[in-house]
Amino acid sequence: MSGATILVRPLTPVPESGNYLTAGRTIWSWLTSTDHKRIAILYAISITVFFFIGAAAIAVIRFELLTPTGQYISDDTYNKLFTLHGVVMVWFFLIPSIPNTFGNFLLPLMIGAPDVAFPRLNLFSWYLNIAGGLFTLYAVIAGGVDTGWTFYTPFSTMFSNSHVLAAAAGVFVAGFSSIATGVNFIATIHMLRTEGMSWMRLPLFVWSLYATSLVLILATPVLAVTLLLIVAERWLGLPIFDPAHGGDPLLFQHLFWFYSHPAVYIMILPAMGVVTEVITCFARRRVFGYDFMVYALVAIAGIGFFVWGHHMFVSGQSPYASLVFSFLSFVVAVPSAIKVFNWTATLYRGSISFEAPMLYALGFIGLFTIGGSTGLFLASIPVDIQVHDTYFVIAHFHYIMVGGSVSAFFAALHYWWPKITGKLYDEAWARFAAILMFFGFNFTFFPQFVLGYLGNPRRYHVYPPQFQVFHVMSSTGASVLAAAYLLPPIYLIWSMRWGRAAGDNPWGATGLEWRTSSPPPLHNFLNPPKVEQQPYAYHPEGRGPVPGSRTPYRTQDQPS
Amino acid sequence: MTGLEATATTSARGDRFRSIWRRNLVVWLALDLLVFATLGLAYLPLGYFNIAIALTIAGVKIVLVAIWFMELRLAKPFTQLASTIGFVWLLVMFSLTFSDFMTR
Amino acid sequence: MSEAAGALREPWHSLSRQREAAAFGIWLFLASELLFFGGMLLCYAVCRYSHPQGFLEAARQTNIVFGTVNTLTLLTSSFCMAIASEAGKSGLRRLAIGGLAGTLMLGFVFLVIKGLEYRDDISQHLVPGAHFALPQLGAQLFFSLYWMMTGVHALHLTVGMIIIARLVLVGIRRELPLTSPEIQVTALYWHLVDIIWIILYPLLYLGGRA
Amino acid sequence: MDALDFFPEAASTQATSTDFILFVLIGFTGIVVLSVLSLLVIFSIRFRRHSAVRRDDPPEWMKRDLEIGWSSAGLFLALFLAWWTSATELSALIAPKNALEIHVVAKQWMWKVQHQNGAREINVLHVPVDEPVRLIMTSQDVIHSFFVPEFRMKQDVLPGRDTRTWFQATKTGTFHLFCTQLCGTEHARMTGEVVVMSGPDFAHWLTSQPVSDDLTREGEALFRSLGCSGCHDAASRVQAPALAGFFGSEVRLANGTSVTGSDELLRDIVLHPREHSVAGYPSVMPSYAGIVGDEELLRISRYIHSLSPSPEGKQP
Repeated sequence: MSGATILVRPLTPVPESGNYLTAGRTIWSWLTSTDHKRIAILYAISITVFFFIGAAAIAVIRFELLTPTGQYISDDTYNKLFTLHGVVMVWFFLIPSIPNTFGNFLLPLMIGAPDVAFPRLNLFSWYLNIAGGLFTLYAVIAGGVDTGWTFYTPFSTMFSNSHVLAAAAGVFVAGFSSIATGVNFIATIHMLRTEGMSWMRLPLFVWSLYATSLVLILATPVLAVTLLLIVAERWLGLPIFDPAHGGDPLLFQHLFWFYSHPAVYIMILPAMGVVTEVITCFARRRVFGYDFMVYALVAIAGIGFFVWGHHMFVSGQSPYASLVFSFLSFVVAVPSAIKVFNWTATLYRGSISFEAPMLYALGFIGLFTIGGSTGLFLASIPVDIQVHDTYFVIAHFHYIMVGGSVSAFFAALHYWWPKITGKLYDEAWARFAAILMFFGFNFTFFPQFVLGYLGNPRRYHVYPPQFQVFHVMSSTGASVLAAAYLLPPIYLIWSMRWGRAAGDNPWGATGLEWRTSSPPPLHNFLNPPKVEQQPYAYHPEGRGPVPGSRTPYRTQDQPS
Repeated sequence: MTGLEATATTSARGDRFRSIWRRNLVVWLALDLLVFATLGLAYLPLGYFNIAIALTIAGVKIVLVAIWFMELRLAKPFTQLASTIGFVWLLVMFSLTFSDFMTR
Repeated sequence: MSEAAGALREPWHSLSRQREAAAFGIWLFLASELLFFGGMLLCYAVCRYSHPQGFLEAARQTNIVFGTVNTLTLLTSSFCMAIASEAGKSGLRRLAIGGLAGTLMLGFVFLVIKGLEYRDDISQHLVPGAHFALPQLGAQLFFSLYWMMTGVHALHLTVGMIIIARLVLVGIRRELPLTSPEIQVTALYWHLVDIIWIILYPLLYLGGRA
Repeated sequence: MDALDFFPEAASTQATSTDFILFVLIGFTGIVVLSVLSLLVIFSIRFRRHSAVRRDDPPEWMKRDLEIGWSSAGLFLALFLAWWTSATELSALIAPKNALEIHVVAKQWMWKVQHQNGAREINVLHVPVDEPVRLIMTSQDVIHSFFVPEFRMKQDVLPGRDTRTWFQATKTGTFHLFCTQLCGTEHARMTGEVVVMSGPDFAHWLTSQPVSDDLTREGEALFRSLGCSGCHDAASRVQAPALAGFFGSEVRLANGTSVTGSDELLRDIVLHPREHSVAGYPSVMPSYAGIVGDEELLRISRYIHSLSPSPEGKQP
């Protein structure tokens, strides 16, 4: 961390009344706060708890998979553990991870607003999320759920003897938390942009939240109603998908994937936004092709709704429908590719430094590129037939969700940590954790591509012995990854007490969030800022960045 | 955009009163008429046209409610856009799902 | 103007902006709600496509009198709501509160009729299960969806009624500024509940009558 | 321990073509991934913070051209791959006419296989090499999935419905059979093997099985014992559709639709006769739902097949 001088003064010198962290010190003041920054912290705490619950489940699973005979835990326990891992990680960690923590914290700051459009709804959505989480945890404590996170009928409605209802209720409730967040974000972006913040001056993280929110409000209700129908069929005995009464289990799959494929974009779009912010800041260059980046985000969110059928190529779906979905799935790869190319091109003629957020962001690009390309294999019907429901799929979506979203989550955490807490963490440890995470991740998941094409089905704890070597590699990598995940909580919490003061703009970034104090005061800005610039004016147009300089050419509120 | 709220004189209030009643009453009568129309048409043996007609009338009713009762005619363009997006996405869901069921 | 100040909330600086945002937000929520019901509508469409005979046979069993009367009731309640919403914006307090009360009452009438209809349905063994009345394949699917769709609709209606009851109460006590966007937002929600019923009516009641 | 396998054996015609697509995809995506990764590394090193290199802006037209260039290149590549893999898939969609038909019934947690001559096996499937085999599969409870990695073949098996797939083995040997759709407690143990034998070996194996009864004969017995023959027999006086030539024929239903005679239709008619009553006949047939199970239906289907005037396909 070079102590570069900040030439520009923040708009709002820290008032003596303190910042959002000191605005109230009781737990009650946190639990009833409608301040978006405090709600972001509430989310950060709850998703961290859920993350470690999900991680504990997978730790047992990876240990069990060291041997091919399934000797340590029972069949049912295994099924319940991977269901727990899936449900918790998808709905209580990944979906709320970046949008509800960093989105909540930064969206009003980045557009120069005092808060989100509906602050009370924002707090309510956190309580809904927690209520959903508690239902789910109840399902776990009461004995677990063994349907997989996909809740396929008729297994979930008529054959499973586990606590499907509680888990479904939990996800149902959490779904409304998602919808509330989506509504709030879109309304905020539409209505609360500060003067001069036109649509094409929005930071790309804000655009990514906009695209994400669209998916949240249009996809999540379908999941909710699908789970409601599952509850109706299982609990009230109302046949809907039951083939004995003429129902069709594939109808359930259509409804489920209508949500769950776009849900992947809920996880990855905000990650793309984060990475854009970080890359441009540490390369000291304007984002390459800003407008294309915007179109690509919106295109991914839109086309992402048309491709769900590629989860159903072997399900008994009409082969003609499969062809349509296969075609659309190839098409959705294009905007993602555009983003990757633009990130890479942003580095060109930059002045790149490699602080921890940048390492995570670069790792993201690499892992997302691999994850995205392997998506093409799944879009192609003949190859998908082989790898569907095998470890190939597991590897693919972990490259997107863990290699992509979680890397970006850590990038965001390190990038905005000084803003959120006002403190600097230890850079050496942070870099070490980033590198460890990258290698641990690849050791864990790359072997699973091979394992998948060899034909090892997912959700198997008993497997043919010739697959063992890959499982051992994967489990070894997973322990490295686990160690890497345990590091940041330690040095970050350490920094809160002993870290150096960060200053308002430690990275020399251009966004409005860096123009207020760290941590920000209660209503973000004492005077609403006026935007004069494109985002990312790290260097004058035509001329490149000044080598070695940490000072942005113009922040967003500085006139040209 | 201005936060000005109308403070009306008594006679202006009476005008408002009457215009609110008159406008909404017309819409309400039209809706009732459509209910009776769709009810009557349901008893004519028209085969597949029965459901088509019924849904078309339902569509007209929805448009009436949305434009007049829900005041979409006065809303900002992006609110009008938001009101249609649900229907557009419903169309996506239906057409792609039926691409499976109709070609099995 | 003091009323307007009472209706203004964080983080807004002007009431008209706040109203716009509230209307926009609720429209987004309504789009979401539409897709929520859309999931069930898709089930209905697919099942009806697979079992056209069973569906028409089943639709014939629903009570068209109750269904039609309820449709008219709900449309009238929407009419009252529209009046209340416009009156609120124009500062016509008595008309606004009257409209809200009318809406509330008609909502209640709807639920009572719905309850009578449910009692009829149950006595005619139209609840899917072992004692279901109709042998046709698909008829049970129809009635599963009938119960779910009308049930969820009634639940939405009840939520709307609770909100309206609160508005009436604070309105009478003059605790609620008439200019508050809450009335418009509630109205939009109520109209959506009406729109859902407009879709359900031909699907559940008008099939198989010819 | 065997040598470490990095790639599954290719033991069917499908396997070869799937592998070819896989290699092409690896080629294309490999080029993209490697160029992105190497550019990341090259740029990171060359444009690191303190290096002395040119940093002025590339001209605007170049940015625009690049952006449009790689967007359209990406789109064309995606369209080409979509077309090409779909074409491959389409050409392999329909099983050859002379395919050997084998019935598979899945249940928690086993695979039951029945050959045409009535030979049954559990969790094992014997097939001849170099001969197309068509699987007609159904499930008695939840969704299962029939997966043979060495054949690059997978198909979900659904309750209340037949799904079918086909393959042509190209190597003799024993291969894995996995259930890949989570089906409950012993999902991971719902495995078996596919034994591919040479033609003569298979014929020998098949005849040496303790065959309880021929599928067709069993079907005929059911046809009589269930009372179907009372109306549907050619000699019967009751007005009911004759069943000879049912499969593949156009059947006009009373509700005005026209459907093709198939196993699915047979199932629908037997279980829910009222909805599928045939045009021109009184709707008097009782439902056999709950009386006739999947395995009985298979046999009845075989019997009705045998009534066809010109028996095609393989009849042992």
